[in-house]
Amino acid sequence: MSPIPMVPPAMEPVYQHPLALADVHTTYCPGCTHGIAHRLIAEAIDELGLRERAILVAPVGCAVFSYEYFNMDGCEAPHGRAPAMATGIKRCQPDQIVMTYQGDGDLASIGIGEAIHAASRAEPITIIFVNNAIYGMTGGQMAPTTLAGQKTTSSPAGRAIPIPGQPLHISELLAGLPGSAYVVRRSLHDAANIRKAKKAIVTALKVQMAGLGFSLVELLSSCPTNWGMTPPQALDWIKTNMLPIYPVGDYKIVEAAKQL
Amino acid sequence: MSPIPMVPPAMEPVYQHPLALADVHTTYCPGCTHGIAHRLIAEAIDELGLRERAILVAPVGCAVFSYEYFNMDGCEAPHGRAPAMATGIKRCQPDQIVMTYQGDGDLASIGIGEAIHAASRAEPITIIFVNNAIYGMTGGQMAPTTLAGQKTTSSPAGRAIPIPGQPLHISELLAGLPGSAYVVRRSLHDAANIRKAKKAIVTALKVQMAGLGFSLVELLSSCPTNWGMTPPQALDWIKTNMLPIYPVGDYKIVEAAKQL
Amino acid sequence: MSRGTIRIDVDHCKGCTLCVSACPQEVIVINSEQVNGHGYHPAQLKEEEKHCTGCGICALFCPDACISVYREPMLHPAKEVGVWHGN
Amino acid sequence: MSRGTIRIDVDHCKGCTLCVSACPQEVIVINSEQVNGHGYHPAQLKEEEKHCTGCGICALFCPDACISVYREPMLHPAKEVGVWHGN
Amino acid sequence: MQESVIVAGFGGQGVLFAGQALAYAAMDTGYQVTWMPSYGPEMRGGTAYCMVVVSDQHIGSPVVTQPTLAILLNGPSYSRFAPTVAAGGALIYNASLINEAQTRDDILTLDVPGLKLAEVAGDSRALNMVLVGAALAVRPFMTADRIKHTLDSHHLAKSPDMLAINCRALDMGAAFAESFISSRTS
Amino acid sequence: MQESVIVAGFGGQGVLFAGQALAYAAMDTGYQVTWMPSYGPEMRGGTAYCMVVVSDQHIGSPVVTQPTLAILLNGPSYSRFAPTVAAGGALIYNASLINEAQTRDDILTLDVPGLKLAEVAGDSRALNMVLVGAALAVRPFMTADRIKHTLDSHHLAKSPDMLAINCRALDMGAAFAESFISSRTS
Amino acid sequence: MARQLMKGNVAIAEAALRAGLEAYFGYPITPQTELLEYLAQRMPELGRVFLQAESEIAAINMVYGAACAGARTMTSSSGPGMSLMQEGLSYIAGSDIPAVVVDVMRGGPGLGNIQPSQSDYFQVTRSAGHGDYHPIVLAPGSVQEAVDLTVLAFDLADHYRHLVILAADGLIGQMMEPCELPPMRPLPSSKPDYALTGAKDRPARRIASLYLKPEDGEAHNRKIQARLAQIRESEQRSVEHFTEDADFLVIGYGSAGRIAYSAVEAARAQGLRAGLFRPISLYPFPDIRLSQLLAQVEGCLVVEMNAGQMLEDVRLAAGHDLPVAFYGRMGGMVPTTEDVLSALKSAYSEFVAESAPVVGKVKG
Amino acid sequence: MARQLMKGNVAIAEAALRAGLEAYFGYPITPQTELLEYLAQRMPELGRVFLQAESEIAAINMVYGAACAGARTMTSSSGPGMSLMQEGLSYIAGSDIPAVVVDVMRGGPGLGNIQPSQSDYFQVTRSAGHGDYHPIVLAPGSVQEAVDLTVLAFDLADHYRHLVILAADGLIGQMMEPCELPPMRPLPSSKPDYALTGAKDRPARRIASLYLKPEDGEAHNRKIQARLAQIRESEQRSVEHFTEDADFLVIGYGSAGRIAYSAVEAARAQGLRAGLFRPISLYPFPDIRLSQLLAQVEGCLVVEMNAGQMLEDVRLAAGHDLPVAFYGRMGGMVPTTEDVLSALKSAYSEFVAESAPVVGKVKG
Ligand SMILES: Cc1ncc(C[n+]2csc(CCOP(=O)(O)OP(=O)(O)O)c2C)c(N)n1
Ligand SMILES: Cc1ncc(C[n+]2csc(CCOP(=O)(O)OP(=O)(O)O)c2C)c(N)n1
Ligand code: SF4
Ligand code: SF4
Ligand code: SF4
Ligand code: SF4
Ligand code: SF4
Ligand code: SF4
Ligand SMILES: [Mg+2]
Ligand SMILES: [Mg+2]
Repeated sequence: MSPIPMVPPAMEPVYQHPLALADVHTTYCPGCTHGIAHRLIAEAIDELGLRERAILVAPVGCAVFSYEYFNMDGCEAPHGRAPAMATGIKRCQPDQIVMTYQGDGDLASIGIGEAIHAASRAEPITIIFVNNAIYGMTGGQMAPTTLAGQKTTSSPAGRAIPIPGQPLHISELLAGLPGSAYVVRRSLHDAANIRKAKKAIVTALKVQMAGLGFSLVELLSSCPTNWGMTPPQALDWIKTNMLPIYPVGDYKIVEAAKQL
Repeated sequence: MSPIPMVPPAMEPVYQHPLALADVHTTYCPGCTHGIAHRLIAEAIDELGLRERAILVAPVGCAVFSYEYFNMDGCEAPHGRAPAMATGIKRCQPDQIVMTYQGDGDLASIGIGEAIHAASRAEPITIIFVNNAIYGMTGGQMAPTTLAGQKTTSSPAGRAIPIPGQPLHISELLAGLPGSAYVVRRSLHDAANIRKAKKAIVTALKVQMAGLGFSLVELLSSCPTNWGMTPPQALDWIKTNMLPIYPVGDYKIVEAAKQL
Repeated sequence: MSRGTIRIDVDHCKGCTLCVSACPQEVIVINSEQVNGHGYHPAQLKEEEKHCTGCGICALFCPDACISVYREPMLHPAKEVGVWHGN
Repeated sequence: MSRGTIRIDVDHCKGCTLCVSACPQEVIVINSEQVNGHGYHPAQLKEEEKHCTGCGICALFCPDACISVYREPMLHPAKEVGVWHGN
Repeated sequence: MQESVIVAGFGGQGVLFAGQALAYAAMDTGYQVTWMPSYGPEMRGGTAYCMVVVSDQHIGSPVVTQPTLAILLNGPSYSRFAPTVAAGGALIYNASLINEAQTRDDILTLDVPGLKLAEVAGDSRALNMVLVGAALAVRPFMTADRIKHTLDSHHLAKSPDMLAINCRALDMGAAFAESFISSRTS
Repeated sequence: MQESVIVAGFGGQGVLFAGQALAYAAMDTGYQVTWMPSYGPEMRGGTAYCMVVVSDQHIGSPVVTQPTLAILLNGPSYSRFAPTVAAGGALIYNASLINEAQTRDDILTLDVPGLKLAEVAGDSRALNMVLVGAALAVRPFMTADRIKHTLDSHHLAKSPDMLAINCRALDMGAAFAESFISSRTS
Repeated sequence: MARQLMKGNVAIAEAALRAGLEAYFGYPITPQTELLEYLAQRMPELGRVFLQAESEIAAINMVYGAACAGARTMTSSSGPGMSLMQEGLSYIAGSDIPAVVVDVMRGGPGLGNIQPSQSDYFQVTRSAGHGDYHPIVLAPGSVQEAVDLTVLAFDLADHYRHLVILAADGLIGQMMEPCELPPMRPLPSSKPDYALTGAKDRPARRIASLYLKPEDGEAHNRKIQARLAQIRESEQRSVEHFTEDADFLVIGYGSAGRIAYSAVEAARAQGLRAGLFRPISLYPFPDIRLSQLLAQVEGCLVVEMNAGQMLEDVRLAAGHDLPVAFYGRMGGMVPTTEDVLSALKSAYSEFVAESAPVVGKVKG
Repeated sequence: MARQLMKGNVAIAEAALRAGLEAYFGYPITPQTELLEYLAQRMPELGRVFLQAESEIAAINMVYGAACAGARTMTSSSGPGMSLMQEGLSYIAGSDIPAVVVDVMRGGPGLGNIQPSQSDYFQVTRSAGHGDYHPIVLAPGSVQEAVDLTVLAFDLADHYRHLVILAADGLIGQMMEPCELPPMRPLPSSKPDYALTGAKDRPARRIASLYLKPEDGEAHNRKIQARLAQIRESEQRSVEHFTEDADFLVIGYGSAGRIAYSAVEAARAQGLRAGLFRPISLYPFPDIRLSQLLAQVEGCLVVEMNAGQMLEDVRLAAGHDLPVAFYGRMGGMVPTTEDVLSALKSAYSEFVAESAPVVGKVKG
């Protein structure tokens, strides 16, 4: 831990760096909400006491190093294949908590097959799906989740509809599969939504702990760098542009999960 | 053409071998409804006068040779990749009619990603999806569409639910995507359903001709060989076992397609 | 009921019996005496019965498209099945 | 309203301003004089103002988890944000 | 000693099984042996076959292109394999399904009324064993008794009944072949 | 003649552009030239840099490990690249952001009050050109005029205004460096 | 244990089980499907993990995950499926963890056919994905060898924490031959020290193949290359026959090697002093022993079921001076003993000075 | 046309356009992404087909489809993406249709990193998927060469109806250099005779790689091998410098080759009679000319940005007698001129009899 100044003796800590979060400098751009997503995951892991049972599968994407960013076991999948890798881990260690962390390029584009099949198999893993409507890592190309008209480096004139098609709605798609137990969309653009996002992550992990099946939390996330905005502007953009297309909500909560 | 005995002069032909169907001996097992699906496609092509504009992308599966079975241009995709190949063809020749013919292993298992993305892109191609709840070609292994409890060579104790998961419902899944214009399920188990299947194929092709987007006709089909039944028993099995799980119906017909 | 008949391309027939079980007139049988070039016993119309109506159901089922259907001319030619490839 | 304060791990702070714009009391600023080891101007609490309520909103937003929040003891400790990692 | 055998017929005729019976028996006899099936889509609706090589020496390829012994159960396999039998080899075929005129005089040809004999033995499915019995009478690299013993000891027959029927079928095939041979040599 | 240049700083400081201006000018001059950026996730939030090799001969690797000229715009790039400057080379840095004590005496070091000069030139964004101007004064393998001409002829500046500002910035940097040199040599 | 008549695919599956296979993931493809089908039955019986993946890509990544979890794990495939696994193979190799992959080769390129072939020698020995590495590759020439090498594959994989490919072909996979199985090993009671099992009472562990800085990437590659150097030194394996007095060498692996054996036997019977060298490890290629043998003979013949791939390794071992002939069949064609014998005889008479046939003595 | 300062990736994209690229399908991956991004802008402007695929697998199969439709088509990628394309590449090769693939190589194995590397030499030259074939592989050593070879790639692809891979690396892809672009070619007015365009007024056409019978599979493979033999005969390409009087040869391609040039230049300046051989075609490897040169020198040094892959081709050409030294950097490390020079000098002094430096004359 880097030295943190002394606490005024008269006060009690109400929030500190989560234990499950490694104390390292991340490669994320300033204000990128990948960082918020990480923090929420770590808080959830701490809260549920899962740090010593958890195994994270990192994606290829800006979160490629995320296996370094948590104080827990981790590994890294080829682009899009995290759900398959997580399946291999979970089947061999059914008592451990296996999570993937995936971007929208990773999960919705190249890895949609693995995601669908993991959900369809009711694979008891938890996916944190970070939807920032763009390929962050490679410099801002179009993702399947890119909005209509959105300019990216590979859709310089703005994403045309129907070619190359409407944005892909992952939560809606996976919620439709009988194997999914908990599929919700949350957003990281304001305090209330961040709190709800955290809660959803906790619930998703509980769903896995209870062996109810596949769980996924989609997080609307920012990419100030490739959107060409300041971090606060980027949060606004989520609210103004992404929320109407990707409404937050509970897309699938099986009965047993409601009790958790 | 192999010699066909003379027609009694007093009668008129009401049904003859479709022009678009090649006059060759197919590799299909006796009574396999892949053959019926082929015939219906050929009839539809003939009816719409598309033989000289059509390009078929064959799958890897029992229909691997289907590019030989039609009197039209054809090619063959790697296992599951027919929608990508069809996309390549269609984008280069938007005026031609591009179809894929795919089994359930091909489309629902290894190729689900390509199918979803083609649908999501509103790719104006037509997929004939032959669902026989099994991998025919390789000798009867479990497919994503295999029914709960169904014994296959790779689920010898019967397909267990939830592991490896519920059958995957392709029409329902693809109908949910905004890019799909026409997605219906039909069956090949009796006369009425065969007639409806043919009609659906005609409509799907019309949807493509009208440039309305992605179209798919799912056909419930038999595999007497790997189901271990006589061909008539296999038709019964479709009716008794598949229909309740895979109801025939119109899963998506966009407004413009209803006019066709 | 109009009279009809069918012709079976015995070379391509695989003896699958789908036409046999589908024919409402029950006028198709498998000829277990005959073996075609692919080793199958082909289907055959029990010609002598003359009960074929030319309804075309058999052709609708035939996976190998080896049945042609013929019918006595009518005022309103029926078109339930397939395209008309005559003349 | 209770009194609180925050501590910012300036080393890990990337100066993204999310805490600045989130703080309801508007008591966080970017210190454009200071540059940390990674080249960023870190955020800093305007200590002199003493208006921090310890509400934790800033920590909720911080993508780099570099804000610790402290509050005067209360009867019912609020737990809106995160886990309690004290003692 | 090397015997290269092809057993071929329709999928349901038990040709793979007949080949395996030969292979097991050869192993039990102490021979080197390989059994190689046709596999993949080729089987579908067409001809299934297997190739068995039995030798007292190392076996190179298990693929048989010129069988010294062909046991053919249906027409398509006859058309395909009859011309490939090695000169001096033997061709045993199921006359119940195959009625072709044999023209080669460099091989021994034996048409066995397989179905009829199998039915007499007790089950038409024992057709394969009738032909194996006949084949071993003509090419006696193993005895029919060895096959019987093998079927028993490796539990290859589905039931004691089927075992008995198979044994009878082997004998009937052998008897048929022997009468043919004696008729020929006499 | 071979000059191996590194230009480094934050993403927004125009370091890639500064390198390209050098490269275009070198091409126009008739030199061989390569320009190589840092690329990929390394850029993210960290240091962006590019490497320019200018030579009158074939250029082997465009990767510069020991720059003869380093133009460094921020602290992290200073920590990273200052120690790599080749002996006898020059290190030009932006004193507005970097305040480290320079310890090497085998290279020429010049701390330029980049931001201040750029603001004087008309736009803080012209910081990069201030440093380029200073650098070329110290390592005169090309003239600042050539850069100006290049910015113009290849339409590298966004507007006539920016062009003018950039030209002024180049001059201010050069003037600053020259006064430094003369102060040193005198 | 008594000899059993077993199909190669099934024998490999059963041998893997007995060697301690804990988790199998696979996707059907001819001619290896029986392997998957057999394990579909047996693994659940033993309470072990069997899962039919949705594709070969998923299968290899499930294997990757299982290997990260410290399990003895395996997949199997053939040509097109192996191609799809290339990325995953490279990641596994880049992560320094053990895994076993069975490749039952068939005719290519493209969909090709399902007949036996060795056309993927280059793919398995040279690249197996992008990046600088080689898997260990073992090539069985009989069902018995397939059994033995399967066990060895797991042991080598664990010992070196390296990827091992069992490179069989449709012939080995499909044929039945008598074989003896190894005893059933008990499963290990503890996990290896790299396994991701949850960071309980120990620091967190990470498995990845990412080395963003080229210096780190190079250091990691050096580690891999050092391991490969040790493998080249310690794990060369081959079998030879009739080589003692041979003046001509036939070289073939796997099915081609077993067919070549019969040809060499026949050549000996005809008085030709031919010998057989059959590489068992394709990587490391057994060039130490081969070079010795090549120094002794006047020429050699490489036999493969492809257009000449191992041929390159032999030519590397042979240098410029020794004549190297090649006999290859492609696209699923299997050479007969006679084919190889006649290639042998013509090369022999061309290369061997004293090539007038002498009646020699056959010995094994 | 005036010289322009262009990034390799962009230059390749523009050159492809001008060579008549009708349809591009790709997926982002560093260090080739600018190629895709540039075409995202330019192709629609020209009314041509640009589509970002959902994966490299989809991209290569879209290319496969476009090639079947008779279009000049291309994709581009790097290590992990190339691995994913292996199956599609093999299908394209098995179907005898033309396509161009640009591989901008980076450090491996696994995710590795995005720095320049040549670690996929084996993958592109030896396997490129399963089955018996080789793509034509061209390796540019500068942005200008990247432009020129892109045009050549399309021409060779069309001429031979064969797959062509332009094997660049991160250095070529990312660097800007002055270059001259070719003129814009008009697009062909008619489709090639294999193109699937609808069976109008002609018999139906079929494109596939399936040859179920091994005899057919072999016949098809023989056709491919015959084509490859012709390619080996006609399409060997290389560049050489200072070779006339060289007694020592440095051999390197692409970026390593350009760096080696500077080292050889420096060695000459120091009086060493070193020469440079830079293969342009990696397949066919230019062994005809190389063998001649190797016969003339006393030793050679292979320089690669990998663990020694082309090294095998050189050793094949060199035989046993000529000493072959190797200098390689891995995992994304780029050698400096000094690195190569010192490797050169130590090999030179070891191998070349008369190695006391004589002051020689530098010439290009
Ligand atoms: C097989 C493969 N293809 C492409 C890449 C290049 N790549 C790295 S990250 C990425 C996209 C990341 O986007 P996303 O998943 O949305 O994550 P983000 O960076 O936006 O968080 C791509 C295409 C790769 N590493 N591997
Ligand atoms: C990449 C790849 N994996 C596996 C195979 C083997 N294979 C051929 S067909 C098939 C499944 C076919 O099943 P389906 O698509 O349902 O078609 P069906 O035969 O039932 O009509 C498989 C797995 C292959 N050819 N290529
Ligand atoms: S590029 Fe975008 S998604 Fe990636 S770290 Fe930066 S801001 Fe976040
Ligand atoms: S295996 Fe099944 S699906 Fe395939 S042709 Fe035979 S019956 Fe039809
Ligand atoms: S046409 Fe109708 S009545 Fe005649 S044979 Fe066919 S099914 Fe029977
Ligand atoms: S349906 Fe067709 S193939 Fe089947 S028996 Fe009747 S005519 Fe023959
Ligand atoms: S705790 Fe609340 S009041 Fe205090 S600095 Fe943070 S956001 Fe502002
Ligand atoms: S939110 Fe965190 S990283 Fe951003 S400025 Fe505030 S303290 Fe720094
Ligand atoms: Mg993203
Ligand atoms: Mg199927």
